[in-house]
Amino acid sequence: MTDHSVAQVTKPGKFVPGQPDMWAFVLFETLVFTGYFGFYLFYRTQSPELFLRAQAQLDLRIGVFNTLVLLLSSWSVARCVQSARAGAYRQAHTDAVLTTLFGLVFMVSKVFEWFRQIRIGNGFASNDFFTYYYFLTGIHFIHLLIGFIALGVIFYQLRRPAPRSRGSQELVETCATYWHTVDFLWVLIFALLYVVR
Amino acid sequence: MNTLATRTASPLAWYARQNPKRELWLAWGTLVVFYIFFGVVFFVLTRTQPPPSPAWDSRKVVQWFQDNHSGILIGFAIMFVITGMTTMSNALIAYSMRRMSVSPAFGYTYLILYSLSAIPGMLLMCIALTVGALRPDRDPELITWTYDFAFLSFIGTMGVFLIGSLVWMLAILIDKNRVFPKWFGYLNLCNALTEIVVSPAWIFRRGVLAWNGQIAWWLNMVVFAIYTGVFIFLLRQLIQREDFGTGPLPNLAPKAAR
Amino acid sequence: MSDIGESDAPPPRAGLRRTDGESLLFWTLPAAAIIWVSAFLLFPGFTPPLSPTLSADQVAAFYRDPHNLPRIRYSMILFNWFGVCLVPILVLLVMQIRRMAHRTPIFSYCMLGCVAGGPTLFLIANICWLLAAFRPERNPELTQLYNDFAWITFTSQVPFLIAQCVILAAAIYFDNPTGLVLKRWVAHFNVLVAAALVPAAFTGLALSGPLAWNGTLSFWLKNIAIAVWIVVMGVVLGQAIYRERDQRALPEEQQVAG
Amino acid sequence: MKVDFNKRLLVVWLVLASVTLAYLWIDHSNGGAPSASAVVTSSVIVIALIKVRIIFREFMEVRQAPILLCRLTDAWVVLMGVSLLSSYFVGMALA
Repeated sequence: MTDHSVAQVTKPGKFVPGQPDMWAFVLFETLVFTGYFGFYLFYRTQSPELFLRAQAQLDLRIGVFNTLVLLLSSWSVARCVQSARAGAYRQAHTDAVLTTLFGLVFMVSKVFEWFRQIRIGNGFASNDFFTYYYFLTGIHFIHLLIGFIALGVIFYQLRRPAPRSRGSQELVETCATYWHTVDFLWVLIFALLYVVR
Repeated sequence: MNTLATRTASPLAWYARQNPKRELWLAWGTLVVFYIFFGVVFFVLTRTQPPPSPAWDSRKVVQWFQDNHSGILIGFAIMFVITGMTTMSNALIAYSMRRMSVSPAFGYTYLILYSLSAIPGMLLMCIALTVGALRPDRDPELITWTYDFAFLSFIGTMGVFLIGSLVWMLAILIDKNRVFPKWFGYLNLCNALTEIVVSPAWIFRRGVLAWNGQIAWWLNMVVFAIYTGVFIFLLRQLIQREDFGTGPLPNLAPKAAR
Repeated sequence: MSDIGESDAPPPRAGLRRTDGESLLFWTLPAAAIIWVSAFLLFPGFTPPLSPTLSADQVAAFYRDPHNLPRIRYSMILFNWFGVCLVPILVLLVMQIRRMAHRTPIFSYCMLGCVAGGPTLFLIANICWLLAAFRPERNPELTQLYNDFAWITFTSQVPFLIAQCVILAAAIYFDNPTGLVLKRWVAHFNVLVAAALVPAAFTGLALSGPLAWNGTLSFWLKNIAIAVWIVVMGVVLGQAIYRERDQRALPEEQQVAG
Repeated sequence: MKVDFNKRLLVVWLVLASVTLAYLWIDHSNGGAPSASAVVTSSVIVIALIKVRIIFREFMEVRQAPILLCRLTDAWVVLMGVSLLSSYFVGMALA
């Protein structure tokens, strides 16, 4: 499968970014999350009052801030990929640093939000809404932590000595694809936890 | 030296007659047979999968034990006979890692992790439910105790499978011998993540995250079933492609031309 | 373990394996066997085996009996110390499997997978017996529960014992018949022992009769089979180890002479 | 060359950010005590999926990918939409 993509890259214009294998992961993991979301929406409709009341305790502004930060990180990692492809490795490195910083900001603000909720008295088992809240944000958080490992791979590849192989660029794209997945899953989680009524 | 000589001189004819892959095929066949037995025992015979509810009171639990009395006792007795088959599947998977271009440490780690896994992952449950079903006249409180012990030890034991999947994933992703496609490495990650999702079963007695919940059990079971089906298929391909060399595994003959 | 397990080694892996100390490990077996027999005879629950039909109060009375209590504790502490003594012996068997003419290390991996399983399961039973004896004044129902756990685990947990017999037999059947490391009859014998262990897995089905945990099949046949296996395999293993040592000594002498 | 690709990505980010801010507006226009609303829910889900599709096409470069991947990701967006909306409305019907 891996050399498949290399074969296609030679044709100008059309190519799969990164390993096609990573796309299999993205699509599969998206299906799993769709399952989580489906159960959440279904059970939300079974006790709408409880969910609305609990949801009112979330601060939409923090959610929006988190989303913007993660979108920024996605933007910078997309720049990183394009810079690396164009051979501008210094630029790519800067973008990867930016991505890491945005990721860290997201992480810190997420932890801050959890602490805030726990202080108010909303724990994992407090009520159904907060169970979903901690579950979805938590499992996303784990994906984010794995994302930092992916960013580490990007740094490692960008630091390699000058004539970089096609495989190196492919790995950068693969890891970027993973990072974007973390981003778009958050976009969905944010919409479903904070804004849905 | 004497025996060494006899062992290397005459056996050429003997080797030629043997299928060189017969040990691998034996392991693969055992793996398939084990999962068939596993499915029949857990889903049909004992009715422990899908699991009954953790929200039941002790009266209902006792009733459940009564309804499934002989199924539990016969089904798990079968498991006690055949659980050793898992060693074959673990050995085959460890072997797949030895065929890769990675350190033997990966294969051995997997082997030890999964040798451990049978006890908390399955046998404790089988023992506890057998004890629970053994004396229907036992105090219902104690029967409920064995019930909780059984299902939580079975469903809530995650670490060995989590780390095992991650070790396999890492080996696949850094392997240069193309033993498995990379997407299967990532599928290992999906499976590992579902092991994390199971953990709230220790906290909730009802809802989607309870041990019989739609997320903690059903969704994860679907992922696990896909994962298992895929690795059984890929192990089969591995054996077909095996050339007993140390370099990259050759592709299957008809698909090799691209 | 590193290089002798390489799958790419030429089939008859007659080897440069280091064997120093194997005979030392081997001679721990008779010592362990003596301790096991004495612990077995010391435990009042084995002579004769405790009946599963006893009521909770009778079971509690067994543990409360001032004659029994110290014997239960000391025998089980002995088992707790020395129950794992079979591990080095099984690993020596793994070493013998490694010498066989196999293409892959599958069988030795399987055997390694079995090594820890049997002792761990026995330790679970051991702990339950010791727990029951720790506070004999406990509610009789609870003492009975511990007792049930101990006996069911002790009696029905044969999966890895069966597996190790079957794997050893298969490994011998797959060996090169012109230069067998272990004789063919050893394989037949192991199959027989494995078959003798199977009924014990079904002990949960009956509280009396041959299948009950004090019955002819589940207790006597199973434990005699294990004892015979240990004795016979001890002799076979000892012979194999000393034969290998002699073979190894021979070329060295030739080298010195040359 | 650098400017060329960065500008497009920046525009994409601005679009995504403004759509995100639109949520604040939806939230405000709903006003007062929060109440269950199928209209808000479905529009929020649809907007989120549009954002996901933009991320797919622009950030993840599906735009330049072979047609198969384009179709697959689009199919996935539709699939997510159908599953989420149907679990919501089936839940409403059963409640």
